[in-house]
Amino acid sequence: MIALLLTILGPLAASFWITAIRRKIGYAALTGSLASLTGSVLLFLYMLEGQIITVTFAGLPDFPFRLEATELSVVLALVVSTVTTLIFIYAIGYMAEEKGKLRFWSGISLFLGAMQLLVLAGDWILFVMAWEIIGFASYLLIGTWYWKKEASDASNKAFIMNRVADLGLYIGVFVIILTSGSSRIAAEPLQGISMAGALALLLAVMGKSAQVPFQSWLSAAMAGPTPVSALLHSATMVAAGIILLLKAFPLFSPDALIWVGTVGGVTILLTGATAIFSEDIKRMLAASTSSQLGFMVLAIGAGYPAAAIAHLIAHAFMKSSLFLGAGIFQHETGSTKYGKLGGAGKKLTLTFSGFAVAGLALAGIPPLIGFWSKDAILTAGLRANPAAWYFTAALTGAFFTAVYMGRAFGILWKGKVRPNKKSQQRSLPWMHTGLLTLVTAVAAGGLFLDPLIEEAGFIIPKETLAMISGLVVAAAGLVVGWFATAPAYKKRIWMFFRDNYQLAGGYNRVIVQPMLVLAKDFNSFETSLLKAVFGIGITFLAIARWVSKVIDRATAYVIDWIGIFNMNIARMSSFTDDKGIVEGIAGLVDSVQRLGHYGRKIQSGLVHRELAWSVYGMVFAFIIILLTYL
Amino acid sequence: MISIQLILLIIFGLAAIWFGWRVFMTSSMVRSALSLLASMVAIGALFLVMEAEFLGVLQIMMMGTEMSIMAIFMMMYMMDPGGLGNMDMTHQKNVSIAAGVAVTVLVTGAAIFADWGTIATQVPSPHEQIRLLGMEILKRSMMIFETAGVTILTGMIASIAVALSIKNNAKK
Amino acid sequence: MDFSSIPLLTITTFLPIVGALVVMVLRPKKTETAYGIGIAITALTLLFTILIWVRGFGPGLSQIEEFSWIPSIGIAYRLGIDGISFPLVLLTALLFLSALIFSAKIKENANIFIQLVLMLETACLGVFLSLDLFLFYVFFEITLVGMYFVIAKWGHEHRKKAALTFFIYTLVGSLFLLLAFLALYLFSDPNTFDMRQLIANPTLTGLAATLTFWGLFIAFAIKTPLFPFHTWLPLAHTEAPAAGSAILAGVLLKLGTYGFIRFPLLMTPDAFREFAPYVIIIAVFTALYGAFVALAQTDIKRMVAYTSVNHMGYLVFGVAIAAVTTTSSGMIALDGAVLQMISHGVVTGVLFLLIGALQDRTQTRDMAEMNGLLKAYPILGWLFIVAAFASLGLPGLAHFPAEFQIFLGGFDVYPVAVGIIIIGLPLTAALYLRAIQKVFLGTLPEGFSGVSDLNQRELWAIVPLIAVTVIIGVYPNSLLSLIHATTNFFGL
Amino acid sequence: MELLITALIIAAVLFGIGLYGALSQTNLVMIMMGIELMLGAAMVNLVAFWRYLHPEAFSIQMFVLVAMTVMALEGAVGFAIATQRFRTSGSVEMEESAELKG
Amino acid sequence: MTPFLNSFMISLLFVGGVYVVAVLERWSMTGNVNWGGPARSFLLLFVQEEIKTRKHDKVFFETAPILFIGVILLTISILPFSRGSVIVNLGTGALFINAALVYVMVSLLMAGWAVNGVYAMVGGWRALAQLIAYSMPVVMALTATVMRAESMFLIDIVESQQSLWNVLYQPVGFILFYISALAITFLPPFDLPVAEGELAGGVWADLTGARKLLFRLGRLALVLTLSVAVVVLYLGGWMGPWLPDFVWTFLKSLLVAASFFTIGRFMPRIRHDHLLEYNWKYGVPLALFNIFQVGVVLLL
Repeated sequence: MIALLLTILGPLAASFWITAIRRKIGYAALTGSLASLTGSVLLFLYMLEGQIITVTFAGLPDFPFRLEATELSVVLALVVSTVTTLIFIYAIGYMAEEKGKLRFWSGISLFLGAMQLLVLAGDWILFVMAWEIIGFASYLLIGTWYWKKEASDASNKAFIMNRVADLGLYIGVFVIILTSGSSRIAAEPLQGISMAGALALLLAVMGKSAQVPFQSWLSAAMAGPTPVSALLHSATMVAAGIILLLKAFPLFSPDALIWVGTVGGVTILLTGATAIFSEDIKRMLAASTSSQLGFMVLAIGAGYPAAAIAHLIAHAFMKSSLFLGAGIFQHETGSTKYGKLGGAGKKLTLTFSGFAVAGLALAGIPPLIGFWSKDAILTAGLRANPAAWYFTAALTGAFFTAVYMGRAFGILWKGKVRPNKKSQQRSLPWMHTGLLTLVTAVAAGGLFLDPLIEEAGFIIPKETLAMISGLVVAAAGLVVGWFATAPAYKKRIWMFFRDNYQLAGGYNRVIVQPMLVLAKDFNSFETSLLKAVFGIGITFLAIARWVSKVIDRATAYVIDWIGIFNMNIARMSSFTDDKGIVEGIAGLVDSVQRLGHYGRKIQSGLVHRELAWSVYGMVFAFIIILLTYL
Repeated sequence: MISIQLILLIIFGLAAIWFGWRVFMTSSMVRSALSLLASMVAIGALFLVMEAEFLGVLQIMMMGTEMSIMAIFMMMYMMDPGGLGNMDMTHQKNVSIAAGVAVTVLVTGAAIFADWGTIATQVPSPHEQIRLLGMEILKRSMMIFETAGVTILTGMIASIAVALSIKNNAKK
Repeated sequence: MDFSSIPLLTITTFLPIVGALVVMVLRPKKTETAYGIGIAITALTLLFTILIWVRGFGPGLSQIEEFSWIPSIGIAYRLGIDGISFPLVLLTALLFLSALIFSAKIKENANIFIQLVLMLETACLGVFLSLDLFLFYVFFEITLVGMYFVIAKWGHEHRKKAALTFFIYTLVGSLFLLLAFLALYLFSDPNTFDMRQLIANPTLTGLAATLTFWGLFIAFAIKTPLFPFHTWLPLAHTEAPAAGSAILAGVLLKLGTYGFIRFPLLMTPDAFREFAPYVIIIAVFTALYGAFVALAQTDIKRMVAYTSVNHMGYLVFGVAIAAVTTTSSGMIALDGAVLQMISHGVVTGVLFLLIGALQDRTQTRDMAEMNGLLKAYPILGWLFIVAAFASLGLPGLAHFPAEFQIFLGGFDVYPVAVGIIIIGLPLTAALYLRAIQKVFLGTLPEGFSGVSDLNQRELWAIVPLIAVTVIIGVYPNSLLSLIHATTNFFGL
Repeated sequence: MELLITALIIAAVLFGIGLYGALSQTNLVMIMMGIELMLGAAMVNLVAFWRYLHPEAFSIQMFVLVAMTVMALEGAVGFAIATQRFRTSGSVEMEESAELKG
Repeated sequence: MTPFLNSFMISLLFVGGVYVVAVLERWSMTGNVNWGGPARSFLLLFVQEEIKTRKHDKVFFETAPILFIGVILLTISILPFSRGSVIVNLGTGALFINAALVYVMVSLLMAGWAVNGVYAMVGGWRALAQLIAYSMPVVMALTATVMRAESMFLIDIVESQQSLWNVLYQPVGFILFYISALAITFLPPFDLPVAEGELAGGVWADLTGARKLLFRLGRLALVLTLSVAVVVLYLGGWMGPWLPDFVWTFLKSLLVAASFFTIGRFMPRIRHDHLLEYNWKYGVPLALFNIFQVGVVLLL
């Protein structure tokens, strides 16, 4: 219980400390993540003893919130906290001379906390909350440098795209809750969910983990600081989608899984191509993230969540280390464009080696961790049905991966060294610590992968055919990539590939503009509505004018009556036309004056007269009363 | 049957009416004031006859003061020398008489022709009355009576405010 | 005397007006003292509401305080409270406190302003607490008057126009309300103004019920407001002073929605069930319409005003769902709706206060003229961002549990309607992000002479509300337990 | 019965006289006298009703008290006004006071 | 005792009392006790020729003295000398005292106005001024005593002082009532209406013969009445050891009367406007305080 809360609340507390106290922010965040790490480790130990910790507390009336440390979630939590902690260590160095530390650290701690919440959530509502908070945190993080146009744009884009996709999540969760009657995330549910619900969930996944056609926000999100990208791409943001799939996997019906697989496969291919042709190392990595996530989705679609988990973990380490390396390059050269990065690897050998190890792993070279996970996915594809589609997609994807990694190596290594600004010695140690630790994890992780997955309660599928084919395509791809380092592909078609198939602009044209136009129309309708209301007022005013002519020829009482009527109308219409109220008042005043003129005839200020009047009234009333009695 | 009460009623009633009439028949202010006092005392006596002892005594007491004050004000404002001065201070006589007569007739008619249910014969003893009246005032009708009190206070303040001389204010 | 016999409700209701009288009598020379009095009074009121909470109340209408008023036609002074009205009372007390603290900068006839606000508070509390049609109506009207003067006197450039529009619209509304009330009275058997009896056995049937329902509907739709009747809202919200719009959006709109729950849902349930589909259509349209129109605004305050139209759409949707079905999903939706009232009150209140602070600093509400203010006013900016995300329904903040329940309950009954109305979520997200990007993000214009950031007073006014937002977001059960008990009780 | 009616008739006549006075007198103080008479008549009515119809209802007596209050009050305010008029216009003749004329 | 005998001996007591009071008055003026004096002056006035002023108001001229003496006799008739010996035991006795005594002043007013003379009229108005001055404190003081006795029967009021006389129980009330009584009897220092020195006898200036006699007699009776009232209300009525009840009342009353006269001798005249001022500015609040205090003590 303590461990559970520690895992989640540690980072949140750190985030709160940072926003409120604002001192020692980096270290506060680090302690937060360490707390989370220790918590997850504790959970892991508990799990080894075989006890599942559950915390339930009051949420919505019929749906209590619950945190549940199932095997899967514990393993994921462990991975998340490890990777994040390392990234934090790196980030202390990275952010040393960047602006906006406060936002960065608070946001990133919040992010970690939310991620852990998502991983450990035991019921769907809590899951949705964590999911959305992650989105918010990513919005903050991408917008760390909010004064840059592209940063704010990117953050908006990320959030809104996710938001749109989240509708799917909402709908799906509604379906789940209403079909199962409870909001609990059950390991083995009673009955699955309808096709619609499944597709809705799939939509959410596509949004979150940047599957086609939602991948464009991911590359845009590069506007944020590198650690952020590392975090988003490795274990947290995008992984959330996969985690959703994993948690919802038991609910899916086979024909729904086909859709999942399709989405995965398409993503692998398209974004892989994007990665190959991109001219910017970070964009390349972003695209590759999409495609790697495609692998996972494919695996799940193929019905082998184990493979997906394996690849998730592996990818977390690999991709984060890649990003960190890229970050160091960026720091040293001041850019992420291939054009400027040429030969940076020669200068920064240490960084490059780390980068290379991670890259090779991603390409799937044994005995690195990536080899095993990719192999698992290939196996899944092989065993899936229709195997042809799945396997080919996976294989091609693996080839693409190798190609763009190879190309990256080529460019980084072969390009001529150009002198550039001095390197910040102060911050490098931190960065290297983070990077190298991750790289070691990448290197050695292969050994721990199997037991970890088994702890999570799954078995990694293995097949020699898959292994061999995977190895072959990887090697081939690397070779191709190494030599295909021609700086830029200027042909339109390649550009088309590179820029996410114009989908970025496409969104602008397909969705955003129509929405805005619609809004404009609604607004004009609104104004016309107001105008209409005013128009009614004006017509009433006209009537009022006409009536006020009649007044002159009417008797005092009629005058009075119409005057009041007139006045009301004038009131009603006065907010359109102040003249109207003026005239209305004028009419009223006129009539009232006439009435008063009659009134003052009886109004002699003499007391006895007044008394006499009152007496007449009294007598009259008295007679009336008498009559009523008779 | 002619009860002693009836006789007393008639006697005091006639007295009240007579003095009331005198009020407007004398040309002397003090006389009219004091005859009003007499009339009021007669009314108080009527109360006593009708066995509302407390009210009767109270009426007599209060009216004594009030009417004397009225007399002094008459003197102040009308400069009435002892009984001489023979001016007519009335107007719209006919209307007034008509109104008076009409109202009298109407009310009398109502009094005579209305059907008053059973007539109560017994009333509580004076002492008991006072106690019950106190209960009434302090229990059920407290609100109303307090209202009356507040009204008095307001009246005092208001009359002082009205009567204050502007000149004095200006001076101060 | 023991705790239970103190007429807490009456005290709570009339404390503010007493404060107003105090101010009126003392008419302090220094505005500080005046605001001191006002704030102290409102704080005391809040304290009393919390005492009510501490004293606890059953699911049904409890803590009744009743004495005969006009016995001849059965009008009586009846106050009572239940899980639906109590959160609103709490909201009212809190929001008025904040609004008064915030508006402590208004110097011109501060005394009258304070008196008006306090009077308004009494009226609002009275509306939420009164259990008698007549009393309800009286308080309902008083709110109208108070708000009219607040807008007309302390508003912005077109205040007269706005105030008059507001006045006329709501006046028409209350006309319908009166008719409907008379119908309720005449058709009840025995004739009574006692809402408890009217709720206990709704006797209206047939045409009478239909007409009554529509009368109530129009009255509350104008107040809420729903689509065709909403045109007063942007004007009023935009022109009112910051505190005024906070109160207007936070509390006065709730009069309508509260009415929806209290009268049509509980007193003419059959008619409501019959016509619920139409209501749902209107609600869905209102929600989307509000979102779209807000998306097109350039005036930030106006934009927020339209978002409250959107939220009200969700809210009425939830109520209508509750009217349609008697299954548990209806109850879920109703819980959501009631919670939505609270969260919308708090969040929109904060937003309006923040915009007021912003306007005091930049002298404009046009988003085009503001840029990169986050650098100039970090605190204001971040508070605004938090509030905006709360308003667009970010989990962990106030709106999420409410809207989630509404949609969840609705999805069971009208999945298509939910599918449509839910589009409002990304729309609001988009418009808020646009606003934030335009106003706060980006680079500060050159030579920007920044006034100081939020000062102590404004923080005191705003931060508590933000805290409440977060509390409701992370621990909704705090209020939902009350609400749910009541909805259970009424078997909705 | 005859007792009650006698009392009522006395009251009626008194009232009529008071009314006549109030209407016919030109002098503020005299008018007040008329009003006092009318009030007195009203009180007589009240007491008569108490005595002969509802001896148990002491709210009637209470109302007589209130009526006395009103009389005293009327006296006070009336005299105040008279004083003021005397100060301003040197007389309390109502014929001369027509400032209220519309 | 039969009622008749009862009333007879009470009136006897009164006549005797009045006579003694007359002697006291003389003594207070001349300083030497002369038992025959009153009788002589009585006869003198009785045979004196009657002078009527010009254009006097007949009605008032005749009625004023009668009213004067009449109300005093009325007051006497309700004052108890002992538990048994009271002529009319009125349910509203305490109030009635005041009610009747108001008319003393009214009669003075009438008399003053009736004789068509300046001094007399001024005296009358002064009398009225005094009335306005003291009426409030008197009623309030009475109220306090009634509060203690929870009854308006004078007998009950006396009974209520069994434990402690009102003079000690509510000293403030006693002082107020005492002073007011002095003013009611328009004895010096409150004798403005009939001030010999400055107003040549004031109201009585133009009265002669029987009317003067009636007034003088009435004034003497008034003194005695008020002394009895003071005794009954504040000095424990007939309570006292050894002697029979009425004797105690009698003696106490005579002592009070003597105190009236003596005080009058040693104090300067108080102008009526001063009297008004004091009574309204200090008397009324004191009376209120008195009521309050009595109420508190009662509730304790």
